[in-house]
Amino acid sequence: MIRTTITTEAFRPEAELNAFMESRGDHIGAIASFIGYCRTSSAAGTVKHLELDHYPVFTEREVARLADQIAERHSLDALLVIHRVGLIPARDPIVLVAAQNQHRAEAFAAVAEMMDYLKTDAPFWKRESGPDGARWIEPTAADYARRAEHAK
Amino acid sequence: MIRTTITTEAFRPEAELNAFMESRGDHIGAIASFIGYCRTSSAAGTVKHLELDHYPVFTEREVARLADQIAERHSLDALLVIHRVGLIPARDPIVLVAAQNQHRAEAFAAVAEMMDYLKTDAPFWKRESGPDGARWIEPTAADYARRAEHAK
Amino acid sequence: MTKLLFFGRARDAAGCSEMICDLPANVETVAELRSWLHQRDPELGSVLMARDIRVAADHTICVSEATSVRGASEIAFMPPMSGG
Amino acid sequence: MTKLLFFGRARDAAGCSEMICDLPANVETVAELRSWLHQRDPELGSVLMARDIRVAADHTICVSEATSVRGASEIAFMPPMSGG
Repeated sequence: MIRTTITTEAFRPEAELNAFMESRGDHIGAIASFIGYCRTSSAAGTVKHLELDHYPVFTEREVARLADQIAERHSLDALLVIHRVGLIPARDPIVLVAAQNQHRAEAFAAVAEMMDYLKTDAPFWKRESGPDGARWIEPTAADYARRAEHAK
Repeated sequence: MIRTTITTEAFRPEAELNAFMESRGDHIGAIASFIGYCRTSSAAGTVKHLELDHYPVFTEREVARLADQIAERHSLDALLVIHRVGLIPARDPIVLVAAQNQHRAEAFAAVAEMMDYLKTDAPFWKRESGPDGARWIEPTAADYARRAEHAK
Repeated sequence: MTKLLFFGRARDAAGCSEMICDLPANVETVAELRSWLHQRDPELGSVLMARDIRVAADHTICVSEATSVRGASEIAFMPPMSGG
Repeated sequence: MTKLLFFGRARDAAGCSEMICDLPANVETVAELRSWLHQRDPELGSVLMARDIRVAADHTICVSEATSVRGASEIAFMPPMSGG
């Protein structure tokens, strides 16, 4: 099962992961997961909050399309993607990705690839606000390099 | 903080992960994790349970040593490794690995490497029991190949 | 009438997230749309001329500057994306 | 007295997980230990002769067949390890 959610609401990765674990079939040997949090500081200094813009309908469709591609490429039994948008206070979770497969290699690869796609290919725009104002965060060269390693 | 536990008791990865998430510092941007389960079937057929042998004291020391190496190599803020031993019924969790870092790449790499080490370098011996009897599971060529990719 | 949408730093430059315009008949391609906006508002236009700001017409990313945007009801200006 | 420990398929071959032995004076190295066990019990010995079964003396893995096990109080026979 593939589930992708774009939400302006705070979410609890613990609860989501628990449900994802519970839902697994008997043949599942591996669950890999990743949680991304809003840090309280970045290269640019203190962060009070992030603001994540998205393009309603288009963003949902693109994230679902990327998730389908990755689930198929890695023969996943289940893939969960939750991405928060809007105003995100420091320390809050931003994104959760989790994958189920019989074997670990596919589960790991799927989660890492989904994150790499989200960083560079999914229609989100991220602005960091601190005491010195706000600035847009765009992908780094390292983000693009990691993304380029995956098959199209 | 690095915590490694070898236990004959069943454990709840949900609860362990929750506590691990709660414990994170404000600068943590990434938590990657992996859970390995005892599958109800394998290449050899139906699995009733696994039996994991370990070498008391030596196994604990080796797992702690590998965890230290990986935490240092990837500048982790925290690394959690829980590995069950003894008789493990099908569907039960066997292993949980989770890592915290400011950034995702290091967290992912640490969890994947720790799992690769556990598969080939940590003193565990695994026997699968099904209706046709029991057989020892030793690392596959793919396991050794993945292991070889990591720096010593 | 065409709705223009601005995201990320394009939104800052536009000072708004959307704008309803009547595109003139001679605006056919992505390149022409950028030029037209640049004439109307040099400050916004100079941001939107950057090729790293991609254009999507009715939810489809325009593959080149020569792609037609004619007849689109919604055109989005999208700087480099970054989620996660 | 030396305690020998057997893991994985070495345990199956030994039929027990540990054994207390008096190693004779001429058993000095890993290779000599394997040979001695092979003489005593050809079935167990033939399993333990396999080089993919590593030997640890007092919690230290013996790096070669020529490594001394003399004086060790605990010697473990460890087939390829596999956790996770």
